Amino acid sequence: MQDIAIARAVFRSRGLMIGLTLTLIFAGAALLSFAWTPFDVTKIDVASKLQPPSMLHWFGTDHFGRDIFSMIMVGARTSIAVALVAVGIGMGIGVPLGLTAAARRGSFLDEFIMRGNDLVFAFPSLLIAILITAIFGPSAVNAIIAIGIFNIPVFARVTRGAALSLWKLDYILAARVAGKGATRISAEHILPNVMNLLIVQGTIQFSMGILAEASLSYVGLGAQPPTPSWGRMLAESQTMISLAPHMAIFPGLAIVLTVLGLNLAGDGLRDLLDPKIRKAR
Amino acid sequence: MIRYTLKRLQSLIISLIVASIVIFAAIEIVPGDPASFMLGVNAQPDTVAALREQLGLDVPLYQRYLNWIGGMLTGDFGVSYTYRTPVSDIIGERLWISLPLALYALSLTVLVAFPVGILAASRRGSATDVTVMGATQLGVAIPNFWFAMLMVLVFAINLRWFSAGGFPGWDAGFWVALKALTLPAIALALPQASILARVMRSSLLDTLSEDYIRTCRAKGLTRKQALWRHALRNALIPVLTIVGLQFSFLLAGAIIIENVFFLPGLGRLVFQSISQRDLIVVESVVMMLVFAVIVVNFAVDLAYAWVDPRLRGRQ
Amino acid sequence: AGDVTVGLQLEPPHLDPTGAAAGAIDQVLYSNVFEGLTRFGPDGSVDPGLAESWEISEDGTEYTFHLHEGVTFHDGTDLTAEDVVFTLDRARAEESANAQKALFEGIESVEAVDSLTVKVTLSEPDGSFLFNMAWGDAVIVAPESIEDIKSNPIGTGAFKFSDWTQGDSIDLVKNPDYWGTPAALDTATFKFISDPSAAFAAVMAEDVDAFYSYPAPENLANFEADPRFRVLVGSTEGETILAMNNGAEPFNDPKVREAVAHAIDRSALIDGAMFGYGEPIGTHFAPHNPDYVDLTEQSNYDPERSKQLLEEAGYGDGFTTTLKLPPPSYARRGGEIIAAQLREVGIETEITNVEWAQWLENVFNGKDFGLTIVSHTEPMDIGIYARPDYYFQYDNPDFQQVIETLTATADPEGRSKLWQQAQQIIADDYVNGYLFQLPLMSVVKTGLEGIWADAPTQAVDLTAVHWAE
Amino acid sequence: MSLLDIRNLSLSIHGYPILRDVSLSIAPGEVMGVIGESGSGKSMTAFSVMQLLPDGARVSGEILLEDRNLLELNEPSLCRMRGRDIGMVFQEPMTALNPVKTIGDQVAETIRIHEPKTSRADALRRAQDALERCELPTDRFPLSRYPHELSGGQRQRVVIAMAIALQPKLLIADEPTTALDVTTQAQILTLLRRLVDEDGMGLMMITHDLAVVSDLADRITIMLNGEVVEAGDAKMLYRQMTHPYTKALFAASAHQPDRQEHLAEDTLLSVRNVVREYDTPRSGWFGKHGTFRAVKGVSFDLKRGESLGLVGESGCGKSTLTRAILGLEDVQAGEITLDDEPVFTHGNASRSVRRKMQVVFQDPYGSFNPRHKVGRLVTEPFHLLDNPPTGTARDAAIAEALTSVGLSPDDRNRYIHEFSGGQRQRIAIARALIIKPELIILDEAVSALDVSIRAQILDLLADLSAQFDLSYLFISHDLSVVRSITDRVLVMQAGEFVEQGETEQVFTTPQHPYTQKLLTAAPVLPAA
Ligand SMILES: Nc1ncnc2c1ncn2[C@@H]1O[C@H](COP(=O)(O)OP(=O)(O)OP(=O)(O)O)[C@@H](O)[C@H]1O
Ligand SMILES: Nc1ncnc2c1ncn2[C@@H]1O[C@H](COP(=O)(O)OP(=O)(O)OP(=O)(O)O)[C@@H](O)[C@H]1O
Ligand SMILES: [Mg+2]
Ligand SMILES: [Mg+2]
Repeated sequence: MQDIAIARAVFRSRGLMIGLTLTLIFAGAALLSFAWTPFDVTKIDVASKLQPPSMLHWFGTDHFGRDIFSMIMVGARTSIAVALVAVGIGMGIGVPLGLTAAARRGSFLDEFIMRGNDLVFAFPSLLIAILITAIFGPSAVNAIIAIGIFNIPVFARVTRGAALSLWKLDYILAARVAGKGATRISAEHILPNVMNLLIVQGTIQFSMGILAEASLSYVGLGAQPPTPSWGRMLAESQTMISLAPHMAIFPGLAIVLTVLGLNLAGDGLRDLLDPKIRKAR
Repeated sequence: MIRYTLKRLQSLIISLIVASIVIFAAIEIVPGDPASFMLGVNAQPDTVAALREQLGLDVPLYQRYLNWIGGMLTGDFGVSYTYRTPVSDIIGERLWISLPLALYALSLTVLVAFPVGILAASRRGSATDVTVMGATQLGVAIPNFWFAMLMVLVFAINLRWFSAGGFPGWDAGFWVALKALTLPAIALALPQASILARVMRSSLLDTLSEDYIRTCRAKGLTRKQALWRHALRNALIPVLTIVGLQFSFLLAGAIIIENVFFLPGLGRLVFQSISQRDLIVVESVVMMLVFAVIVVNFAVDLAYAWVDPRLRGRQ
Repeated sequence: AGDVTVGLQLEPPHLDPTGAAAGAIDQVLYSNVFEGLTRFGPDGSVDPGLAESWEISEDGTEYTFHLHEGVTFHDGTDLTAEDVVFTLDRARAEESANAQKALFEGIESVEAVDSLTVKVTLSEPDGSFLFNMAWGDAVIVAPESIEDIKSNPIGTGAFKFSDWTQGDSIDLVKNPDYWGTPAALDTATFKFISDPSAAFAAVMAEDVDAFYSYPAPENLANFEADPRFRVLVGSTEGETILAMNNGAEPFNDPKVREAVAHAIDRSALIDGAMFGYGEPIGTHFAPHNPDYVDLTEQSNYDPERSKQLLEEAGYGDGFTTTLKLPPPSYARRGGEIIAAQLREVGIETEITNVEWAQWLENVFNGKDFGLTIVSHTEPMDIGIYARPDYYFQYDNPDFQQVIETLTATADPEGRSKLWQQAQQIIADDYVNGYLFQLPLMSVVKTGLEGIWADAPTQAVDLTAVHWAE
Repeated sequence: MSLLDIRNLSLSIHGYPILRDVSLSIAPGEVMGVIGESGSGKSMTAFSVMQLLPDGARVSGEILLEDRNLLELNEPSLCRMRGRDIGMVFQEPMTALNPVKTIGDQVAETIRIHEPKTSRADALRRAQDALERCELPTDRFPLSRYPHELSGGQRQRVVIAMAIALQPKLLIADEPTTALDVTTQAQILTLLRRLVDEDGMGLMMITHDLAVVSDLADRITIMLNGEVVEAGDAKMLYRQMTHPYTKALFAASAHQPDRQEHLAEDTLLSVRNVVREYDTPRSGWFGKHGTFRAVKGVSFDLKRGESLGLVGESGCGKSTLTRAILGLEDVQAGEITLDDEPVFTHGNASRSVRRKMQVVFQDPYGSFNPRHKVGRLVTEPFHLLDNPPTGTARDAAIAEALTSVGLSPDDRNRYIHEFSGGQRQRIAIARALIIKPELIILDEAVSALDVSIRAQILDLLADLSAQFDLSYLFISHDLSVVRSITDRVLVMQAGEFVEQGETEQVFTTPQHPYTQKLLTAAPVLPAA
């Protein structure tokens, strides 16, 4: 019953539909690229460089004659992997921190966690990402760590905020009367009820992770060649923008559409999952 | 109010101290001996020793930290290892580009976002609202460096309205300098304005659904009057937080845009210094940017109190 | 009449050409602001400069220079023989910071004969003394302006220094009191743009009227097709090589090195990385040099042979190595292409993009690399192969012997033979992969005449630059 | 001639009918009480008059204010009418004022909106008059106060001052006292009555509590499901109710559950000199925090089988004491024992004691985790058992608990949002019953319910107490409820007990002035 209602709401919300479709397209392309791409993305064929889009090369070729469509497919893999793991790090560490802070609200630990969060927020994220990759060398792994670190306080804060309002509810009191401890309550009652919010936030952080990965790759600090990545494709296209505009346009569009898709999906999910908004309709 | 300010000030100072310790640790302790790190593995021992002395590495750790902090408090940031000039001079010079750029971009952001957000909120659900919000979704999704590239292609290369990059200096005249910052500021402002417009809209919608708006309407205020006289000021509270975050982002986050437009600003300075392993500069710039963020947050906190009287009274 | 803005990749650290090695200083100031007793012409010839004539003593150790009359420094003071004495004494002094002190080593004494005549005495004859005096490091400076020459350079040239916006540009203005043919331009601005895409945008937007040593070859076709621009392609001294770590497995095996050499398709590389600009080389020597031997056939593209060699060397299944790439696009792009070509014969590479500082630290000093790509821009530098501790660690006593003999040999014919012999040895040993000679590419606006195409020295001489009517 | 005349008003929102053929009229100087259960359309009627309906609302019929049909006015005319001709007061005083503007400005705004030529000073002076009429003297409540510096009752006065500043012909008050304490409620009601008398306004007084309007209203309209079911003169209506719903409403309001008296002498719960303090927030990182004493050394005994009431105004410490008894928080001094066993020892609550106690909370919506099914919700207290029943034993326990509160065993597979407020409260009781406790603490357990549902729950409680030999600690601010269900009562004020004794005795002959004040303030239904 409820599931059908939700499914209906999903279909009714145009933004969510568009968002999910775009996200699925790119996720699908990324998965498909493991098995098949129209061309081998590492194969260099200088003779057919800088070809405009054609029936053979749908998005044209780059300055090494590689097929841009294939590179975008494999690039999706890189972007999604980096952003996904970074979100995973943020959630994996941030959510427990937020739950703990909320469970021991007002305590020294809470204060400590929240001040620590503020502190991380005070550091300019892109700069620190550049610093990390500069000290430890540019690579996808370091990009993940750099992006992941800044996801931690975001999730900690969202979790704590939502958990705090849950802790005020009577059913938490009822669970305490039933003799359940803070950890058990956090796992059994708080976490499932903040999950909606975390999914929404996760989607948004995911899209921001994709942008961050693109930025880092653009300055050469992300995934290293020959692994294709959208940001580096843009960097490489820059001097050829008037020679072969397709080199700049397609990877750029890939980023825009993926981020757009995720954001639309995130917003749509929020509208769908947030009871306050749902009630107001 | 004074009490509130003092309390904020106290946490400002603590944040600064902790931040400085973290930065000091990350840059001076983590990579091992900074001097050998900066000079590379094959450096002559006497060169390393000389640099160690120049960097004041021959004293205990805490002493070094105190020296560093003390120096910064008196405006002495040390001497750059590559440029051999005082770091404060370099930063001062770069700041004259980064700061105006950040302020310019922030002004554009606010000037665009506020009207757009207010328009969308006051016509919630209308075609205008849907269009504007769709456009902001797009704005958020566009990587600013890509947008910058496209703008250079159109406005500098094809139309030749603007120069493609570089900064002639403020000596060249205010308008000339401002013109050189225009494309970068727009590139920076686009995603930020989109974000801010969305925040503005949703914050206004939240306040518009508050009970006191209903009270106002019952008093005989029109929808518009209620929005302008009552909702707007209350809606500003979350908006201010975002504006504060955005300013710090714009100050530090212009790294990539500075690269695209070839602006000799702070971001590029850090980028260069990192690749040249000029740790003294990196350390000082990072500290300065963090300082800026913390001070801006402080200012935002004070602005809260200005907007929201509930905070003034609280002890 | 007119103004010109010239784009350059690198910004000078300061403005004293006699005080640092940085080529960027000479690019901006040589011949424009500062002049020497002699000067280079666009083809590399040595012409009279501040000295309108000179006599050389019979034994070739005494040079008497006659200075032009009425030459003034930009601060209004006259150029006298005393200034020349000061300049040369300062350059060869013990505590001199001159980057090319070797140029002055042969000078025994310098004296002013009268206010416009200077006599230089050498310890022994030196056929290249006039050549040496044409270098940017030998320009004449005045004692009264030496104090802040680094920020306010005062010379005798056709242009006066006017302003430096650090991080952006340097402005020169025409010197109305110039002693020689006055500059055709009223002002000249050097704009520093290191990023290739920014350079492209600046040229296309006509922010600059010329870009000297343009960093992105892919745009040249664009510019050539555009009637607004002209492209000048000249020669440099840069041999671009795929350096191999001869001191470590597996590149200590000549068979492996030979295999690598045959795996590289130079024409695809030049086409892909340099968009067709650049002359293939088969050894470490500039092709425009008369002593150059074309050995490219010896390391022709032959992947089958390459695989066979690997088989023989015991690497039938291939191997994995590192490929470290410094920032210039010839290295970054060339690296990707070479990685793909090596993969064809079974050699896997892990590409690491490094900054120059890291390259110097890890590769050049630390010798921690398998492969790297770099352009050796010093003229006639094949001698580096005689240094076993040099980063690619080639250690061949025969070769070292050849270089030793070369230093001791004076007669041109004998030297020529030895140069050729040296080229052959390193080609036979496949020390490195020899890729191509780096070209000098400049873009100028149509109608702007007089920019040099080749680079006999690091200079953007604007004295003859003018706008066509 | 009537001031307001609503004729055949029908309203639908997004096609969903809300009001059907509502007709009512108010004469000048008359107080019209509009009564009905939650969701019956009272507020929508009021908003229809103000023409402040939500998006998607469609109205038909006529709303005549004097002679003008409000439904035919355009928006600018409506704006001129709102605030000048009709004033309105809302239920929730805490959020009805703009937090960032002073009360003076907010009251003056009513004046300046409608009389734009008035100078600010003039408007403020008139605002001051309005506030003084609403018993907010300027010397104690200067115009420069912000809303957060006032209590709920004071804020409600500001809202009223705003509404009457221009002496409108009609005032609509939508549950203006529901969120307030009984004593404050009484004051606000008196104030409203006085203003009506002074200005000759019409007042439309909306409430769900019959008793509230009993002294105030001249006429009464009773609504059910968007329809008017009965209307008429107040006194007449109380005497001769015609519609069955009205009768049911009256019966439920005055409902007395059937209870047998238990006269055990054995003490179950004993509270001795309990003190509970809270830390007030520190000022800054190093600042000292103060302490706030919420419960100031209270003592009482609860006998086995007894139903003990605890009354007091909001914030007097009732819930705090409850949490201490439940062993959820330690106390700073004193001792709490159940069956002679302390509930809290060495920083830990005793499981064996907790097994004998359960609780039912006020909010039927916030008491359950929305993600769990009823079966899982009601078995949560099994966590206290060392060997909780599993399999069929567990199923049987669930079935028994659900049946005993009047639900079906099959309901265990449903989610909580599928139940009404009253049903949810039954589930909460089932959850309390499932481990067969001896004491159930009911913290405002019926306060959020409509009267008819409340009556059912009270009956259920009386029933269960007899059936399972339960003791209750019944906490409420509603005196009539406490009176109907308890044997003994404790009266609490600011963390202390000011009076305790047999319920009837306390209610008929209160000793302490505070108790007396509470009792006089509490609205009572006239005997039918
Ligand atoms: N904005 C709205 N959109 C749609 N339906 C609404 C809206 N507001 C109220 N309703 C519905 O209108 C009906 C009447 O609501 P109304 O607020 O008038 O009830 P009420 O009698 O005032 O109840 P209460 O005592 O709880 O305030 C309810 O069924 C409610 O769900
Ligand atoms: N966690 C807490 N920290 C600080 N003070 C608190 C806390 N909980 C309650 N108080 C204060 O203790 C006093 C008593 O609160 P309590 O909730 O027990 O009142 P109550 O009688 O239950 O009121 P209500 O009828 O509104 O539920 C109040 O003044 C309240 O502000
Ligand atoms: Mg209502
Ligand atoms: Mg309570």
